[in-house]
Amino acid sequence: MPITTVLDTKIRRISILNEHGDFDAELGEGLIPDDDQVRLYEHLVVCRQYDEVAFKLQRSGRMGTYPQNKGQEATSLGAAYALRRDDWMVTCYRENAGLFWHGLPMEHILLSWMGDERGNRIPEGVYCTPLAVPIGTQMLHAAGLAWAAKYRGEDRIACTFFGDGATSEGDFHEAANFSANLDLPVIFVCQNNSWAISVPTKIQCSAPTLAQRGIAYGMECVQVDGNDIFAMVKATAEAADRARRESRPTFIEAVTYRLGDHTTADDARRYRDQDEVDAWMKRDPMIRFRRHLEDRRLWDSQKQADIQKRAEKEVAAVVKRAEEIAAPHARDMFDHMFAELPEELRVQRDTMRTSSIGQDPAQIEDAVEVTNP
Amino acid sequence: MPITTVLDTKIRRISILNEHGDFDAELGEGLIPDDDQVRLYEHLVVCRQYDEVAFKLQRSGRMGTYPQNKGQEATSLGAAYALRRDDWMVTCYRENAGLFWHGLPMEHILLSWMGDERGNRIPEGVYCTPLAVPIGTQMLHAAGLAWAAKYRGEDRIACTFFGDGATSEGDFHEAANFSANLDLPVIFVCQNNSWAISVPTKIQCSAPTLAQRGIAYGMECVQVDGNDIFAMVKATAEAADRARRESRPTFIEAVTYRLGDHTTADDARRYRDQDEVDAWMKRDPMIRFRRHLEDRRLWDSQKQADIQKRAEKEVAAVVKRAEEIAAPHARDMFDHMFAELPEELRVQRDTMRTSSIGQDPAQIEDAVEVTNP
Amino acid sequence: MSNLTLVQAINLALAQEMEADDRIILLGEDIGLNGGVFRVTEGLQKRFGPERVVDSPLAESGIIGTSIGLAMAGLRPIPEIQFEGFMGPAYDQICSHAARMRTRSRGAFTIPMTIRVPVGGGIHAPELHSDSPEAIYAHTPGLKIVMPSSPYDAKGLLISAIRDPDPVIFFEPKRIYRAFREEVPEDEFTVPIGKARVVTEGDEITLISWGATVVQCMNAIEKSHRSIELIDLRTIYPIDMPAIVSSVKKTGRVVIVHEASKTCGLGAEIAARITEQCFLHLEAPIQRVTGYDTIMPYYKLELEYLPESNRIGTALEEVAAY
Amino acid sequence: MSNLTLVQAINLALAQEMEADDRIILLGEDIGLNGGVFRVTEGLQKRFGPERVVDSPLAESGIIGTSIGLAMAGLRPIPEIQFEGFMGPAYDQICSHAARMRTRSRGAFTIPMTIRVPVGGGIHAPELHSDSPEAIYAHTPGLKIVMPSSPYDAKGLLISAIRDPDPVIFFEPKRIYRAFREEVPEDEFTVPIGKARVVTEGDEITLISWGATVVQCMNAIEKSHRSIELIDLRTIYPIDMPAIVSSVKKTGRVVIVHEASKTCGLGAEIAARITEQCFLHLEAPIQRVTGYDTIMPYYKLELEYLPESNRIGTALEEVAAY
Ligand SMILES: Cc1ncc(C[n+]2csc(CCOP(=O)(O)OP(=O)(O)O)c2C)c(N)n1
Ligand SMILES: Cc1ncc(C[n+]2csc(CCOP(=O)(O)OP(=O)(O)O)c2C)c(N)n1
Ligand SMILES: [Mg+2]
Ligand SMILES: [Mg+2]
Repeated sequence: MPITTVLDTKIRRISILNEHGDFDAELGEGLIPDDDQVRLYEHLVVCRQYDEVAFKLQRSGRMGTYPQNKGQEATSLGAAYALRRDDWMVTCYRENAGLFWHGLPMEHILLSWMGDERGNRIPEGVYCTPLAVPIGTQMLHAAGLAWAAKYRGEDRIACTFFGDGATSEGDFHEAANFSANLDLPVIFVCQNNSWAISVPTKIQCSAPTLAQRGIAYGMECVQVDGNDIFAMVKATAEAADRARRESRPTFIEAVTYRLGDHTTADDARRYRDQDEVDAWMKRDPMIRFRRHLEDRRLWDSQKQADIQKRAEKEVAAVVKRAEEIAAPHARDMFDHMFAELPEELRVQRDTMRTSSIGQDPAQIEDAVEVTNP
Repeated sequence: MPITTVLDTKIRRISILNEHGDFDAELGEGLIPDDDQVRLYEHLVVCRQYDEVAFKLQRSGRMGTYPQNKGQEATSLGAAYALRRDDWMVTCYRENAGLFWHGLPMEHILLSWMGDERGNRIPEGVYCTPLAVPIGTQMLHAAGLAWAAKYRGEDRIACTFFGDGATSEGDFHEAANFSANLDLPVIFVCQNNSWAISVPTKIQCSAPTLAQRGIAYGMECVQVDGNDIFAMVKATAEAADRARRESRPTFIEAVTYRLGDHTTADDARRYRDQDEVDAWMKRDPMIRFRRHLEDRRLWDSQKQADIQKRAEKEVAAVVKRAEEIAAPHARDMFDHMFAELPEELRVQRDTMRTSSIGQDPAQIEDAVEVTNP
Repeated sequence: MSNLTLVQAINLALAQEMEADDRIILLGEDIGLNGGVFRVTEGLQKRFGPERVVDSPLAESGIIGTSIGLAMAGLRPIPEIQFEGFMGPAYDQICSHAARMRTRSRGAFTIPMTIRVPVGGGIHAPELHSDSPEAIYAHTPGLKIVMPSSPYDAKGLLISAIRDPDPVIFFEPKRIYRAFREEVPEDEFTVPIGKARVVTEGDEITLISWGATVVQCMNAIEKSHRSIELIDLRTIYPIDMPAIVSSVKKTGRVVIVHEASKTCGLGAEIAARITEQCFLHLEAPIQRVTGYDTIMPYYKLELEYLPESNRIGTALEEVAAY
Repeated sequence: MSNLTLVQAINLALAQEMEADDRIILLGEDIGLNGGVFRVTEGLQKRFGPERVVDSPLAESGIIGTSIGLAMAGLRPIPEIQFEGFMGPAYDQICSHAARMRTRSRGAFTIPMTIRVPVGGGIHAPELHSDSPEAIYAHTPGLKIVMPSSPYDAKGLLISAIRDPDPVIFFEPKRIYRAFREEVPEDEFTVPIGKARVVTEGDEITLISWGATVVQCMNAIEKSHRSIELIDLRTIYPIDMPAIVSSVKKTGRVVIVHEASKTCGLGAEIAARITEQCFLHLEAPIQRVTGYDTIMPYYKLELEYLPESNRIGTALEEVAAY
C-alpha cells in the first residue's frame, strides 16, 4: 500500500529496413510508393555527391569550415518526406538532404559556409530556417513557429532537428517543456550520431536511450533506426499526424552515425577508433536502400551510373552558381541591421573607410567592394 | 520484431504516515527513534512560529518581502534529518526548517530578508549556501559541490532543494544531466507545492508526475508525500546511501503545498480557490505528526503548550538578535567585491559621498553610516 | 485624457494595441490571471483570452526563444521578463538570435518583438530585482532599447515599440510604476523611438538621464539655482545625439546620471561621443553620477548606491565651478 | 626560455599550475582526448588523468554552474567555453552567481575560477565564432577580465588568473593563437593583473589596444613616421588608468582600437575616463577605431569589420592633424 506505482512506461524502437537488408513488410509495405523510393534514393546520391564536393571546396580553400553530412542523410530525408511542403523544418547544420527535399535551393547551404549571409536568405515559400550555429537553441524557434500556426488555426506543424550533444543544453529542455505543456504541434528529431565533436553520447546522456528524454515532459517518444529511411518516414508520419490532429509533440531519437569528421576543422582519428567507423560504414543508409531497390527491381547499375553522372553535373552547376554570386559589398553589413537604418548607423556605414567613424559623413564613395572574399 | 521495447520503467510513490494518520509500520517502524521524533516535531513548532513572526515583521515594515514556508516544513526537515551534518544543503528560499536543523543560526534568514548580505555569511562549519534568488540556478552549484567532494575522496554529498517551477528552467536540466552523466553524489529534492507564484504545476509539467523528470537522465526517481516526514526521511536516506556508496544522483518529487501566499508581496486569492487551500490545510504535516506522537504517547497538550511558549521566546530572541545587528556601513558594499580592492574601486569607495567618483580621493571621512536601514 | 500612473499607461497601451492587432500575443510568468507581479497586465487575460495572454512555464530562455519563433512566423509577441535580473537566462536567445535574425537571414526573417522588463532599484526588493542592464543590450547590435520616465512617454513609446518591425527591449522603471500620475491621452499616439525629450531648458549645464533617475534629476534641479537643461534620453539605443550635441554646444558642461555601474555604463558612451562631437565646446570634464562598480547592494544600502538628488546636486556644482 | 606560440604558452602555464596545485580541475567541451578545438589543452588529459581534465556535456551554463560549485568547495576550476559566442548560455551563471558570490555571502564563499575563452575575429570562422564581448563583462562588477596579446603575457597572466582568489575571465585572442612565437621562460612567472604594458614609447600619440588588435596597432606604427606610444591594456578590468593617464599627459592625443562594436565598447569607458582625468591635457578628440555597430559579419566581410592597420593609420593621422 504505502509504496505504489505512479508511472509505468515503455519506449518502442522502430526498424523496417535493417542493415542486413531485411525488410519488414507489415510495417513497410505501401509506406512509400515505388516511384518515390526511387526519387528518394536518387536524392541521396545527389546529396552524397554534394557533401563530397563541399568537403573538397573547403580543402582547396574555396569555402570555410564545413560539417559533412555523410552517413546521416536518411534521417533528415525520411523526416522531410513525411512532412508537408508548408511544414516548418527547423534544422541544425547536418540536414542537407532533408532541406533540399523540402525545397531549399542547394546553393544556399554552400553560400552560408562560404561566409555569406545571403545563404540564409530563405526564399519565399520555403519553410525552413537559417543554419543554427549555437547548438541546442533552434528548437525553441520551432516551438514558437508551431505555436504561431496553432494560434492562427493553420494545420502547419514544425519539425526540428538537432544532435545528441544538443540535448544537454538547457534550451532543449525548455523547448520540449513548452511544447508539451502548451500542446504545440512540434516534432523533435534527435539525430544521435554517437558523437558531439569528440565527446561520445554517453557523456551527454548516460541513460540507456536518448528517447527517454521525452518522458520527462509526458511526451510521446520513440527510438528509430535513423539509417533506415522507411522507419524514419513511418515515425515522422505518425508524429506529424499526432501534431496535426492532437497538437501534441513527439520526441524521436534517430540512431545514426557521423561517418566523417565533425567538420573540416576536425580530425576524428584523434578520438575514435577506425573499427567503430568501419562497422558503421556497413550500416550506411544508402547501401541497404540500394540493395532493397535492386531486390525489388526498381534499381540497377545502369541507373546508378546515370544518377551518379547527373549528380556530378547538378552539383557542379550548384557550385558554379554559388561561386558566381557577386561578392558582397562592405556596406551590406549595415543594410539589414534594422528595417530602417538609424542615423548613427548610416553615418558609420557612409564613413566606414575612414577611421573616424561618426565624424565624416562625406565619404560615402569610399565604400568599395570587397576584392578578396 | 521490427517494433521492439528499448525501455520499460516504473516510478514508485512512498507514503508512510498519511493525512488520515495511518502509519505504515513495516516501512516506518524504527526509521526515526522516538526521541528524535519528538525533537523533530518540536522543531516544526519553532519553525512555524518563526514563519508567522517573519510574516508579521514584514507587515509591520520591519522586514522586506518574505516567502512563507507554512505547510512545506516537513519536506526540508525530513531531508535534512536524513543527511549528515557535513553534507551540503543547497536550498532555494523555502527550506527554513531544514536549514535550521542543519545548523544555520536562525537570525541569518531574517537578516537576509531584511536586506542585509550578512544574513548570507554562512558560519564556518555549517554546510549550506546562501538564499538562491534566481530560480533553478542553484542545483548546478550542488552538482559542483558534490563533484568536489567526490574529487577529494570525501564521502560528503549534496542535497539540493527547488520548486516545481524551477524544473522548467534549463539550468535544472543541465544540473541533473551533469550529475547523472558524471556520476555525482547529489540528491535533487523537488518541492512540488502546486504553485509557482500564480502558475499551477500543470503549466510547468503536463506529465502525470514531476518525478519522471529524472527518467530523462537515467536517474533513480521517486515520488514522496512531502507532508509525511517519515516518507521524506526514508526517501532521502535511500538517496543519500545511493549517493555515498554508488556516487549516483536521485530525483525526489516531494508533493506538498504552499499554504500561504507566494511571498508577502503576493495575494494568492487572486488566482486560487480557497477550497483547494482548505483541503490542504487538513494535510498539514504538523497535524498528522502530532496525532501520531500522541497515539504513541510521546506527546500531549501540556508538552504542546510548553513548546509553544519556548518557540515564542526563542523566536523573539532571534528577532532581537537580527534587529540589533548594527546597520551596515555604506562602504561595506565595496569591501567584499574582491579579495583585494582594486585601486579604482578604492577611490570610488573613498569618495562615495561626492558626485565625482574617481576624482577626489581626499574625502574618505565622508563615508558615513547608514542611518535608516 | 486620463490621469494615469505609469503602470496604467502601459496597461492601456497594451490593451489598445491588442484590440487593434490580433497578431499580438503576450506571454510571461504570472501575467495571466494574476496580471503580472506588478499588475501591468491586469485584466488583459480576462479581456483577450488565455490564447493571447499566456502564462508561460518558468523559463526565460523559453519565453524569448518561443517569442522569436512566433515573430519569425509573423506574429507580434510581447514577452515579459519578470525582473531585469532574470534576463540572464534569456541573454543568449536575445543576443545570439533576436538581435541577429534579420541580418543573419538578410531580411528573410524579422523579429517584431517587444520585450517588457521592469528595471532598476529603489523598491526595497531582494537581490537581482534592482539592476540596470541597459548598457549590456546597447552594446548588442540589432536591438533597440527604450526606457520611459513618465506615464505619457510610457504609453507613446510602448506603442512605437510594438509597431516597430525590429526587436525592442522596453525597460519599465519600477520605482516610478506608481510614483506619480500624469495626463495621458485616451487615444492611441506614439512617441518616436530615438528621440530624446528636453524636460527643462537651461543654458548653464546639460543634465542627461533616463528612466527613474530623471525624477531624481528634477529634484536636484529644483534645489539648484542654476539654469539646467535636463535631457531625458527616452531611447537608450539609438541615442539621440543631435539633441545632446545641440544642448552641449549651448552649455559646454555636462552631467550624466544613471543607476547602472559606472564602468562601461551608457554614461561612458555618451561622454565619449560628446567628447568626439563637441570637443571644442566643452568647458569642464563630463561628470558621471552613477551606481558604483559594485554589485547593487541588498536594500539596506540601496539608497547609498543609487544616484540620489544630493549626489546629482554636488556634481552640478562641481561642473559649474570648474 | 623556449620559443612558443600563444597556444603553447597557455598549455605550458596550465600544465605547470596543475602540477603544482591539485585543486585545479579543467572542464569543458572536447578538452580531453581531443585537446580542445584549438588544441590548447593538448596532452593534459593524458598527463593528469580524466578526473582532472574533464570532457563535459555540451552545456555552457552547466560548465560554469558546476565550476561555481567546485570553487565554493575550495577547488580551482578552469572551465573552457569553446568560443566567446557560446558564453551566452552561461551569462546568467557568470553574472548572477560567479560575480556575486563573494559579496553576496560577505566573503563566506569565494569563486577562484578562471574561465578560458577564445575570443575575436579574423580566422574565417562561422557566425558566433568571432565576437568580442569583453565590455559586457567589464560592466559586470565582481569579475576580472584579462586578454593577453603575446605568448609571454599569456603565460604570465594566466598564472596570475589561476592564482587569483576571484573569478577571472581569460580571453584568448584566437587570431594570434599561432600567428607568431616569442621567447617565454620555462619556469613559472606571473604578469600582474591590472597592469598595462607600454609596447612602444612615443610622445605624439597614445595608442591603446588589447588582444589581437595590438598586432594591428604595431603594423600601423611601423607604417607611420610619428612617435606613438602603444599601450597594451592586458587587463580589461580593472583598467590600468595610471599607465594611460601618464601617457596621455605626455601626448595629449589618443586613439583607442578594439574589435568589439563601438557603442558601449570598452573604448567608450577609456575615452570617458581620459576626459575625466586628463581634460586639460587633451589636444584632440579621442578617436575610437572599432568594429561597427553591426553584427560581426560572416567571414567574407570580416576584414571590413575588423580594425585593420590602415584604418588605424588614418586615425593616427587625423588625431595628429587636429
Ligand atoms: C552553444 C554552443 N556550444 C558549443 C558549440 C560548438 N560546437 C559546435 S558543434 C558541437 C557538437 C554538436 O554535437 P551534436 O549536437 O551531437 O551535433 P552533431 O555535430 O553531432 O551533428 C559543438 C560543441 C556551439 N556551436 N554552440
Ligand atoms: C530566474 C527567475 N525567474 C523568475 C523569478 C521570479 N520568481 C520568484 S519565485 C517564482 C516562482 C517559483 O516557483 P517554484 O519554483 O515552484 O518555487 P515556490 O516559490 O513554489 O517554492 C518566480 C517566478 C526568479 N526569482 N528567478
Ligand atoms: Mg552528435
Ligand atoms: Mg512551487
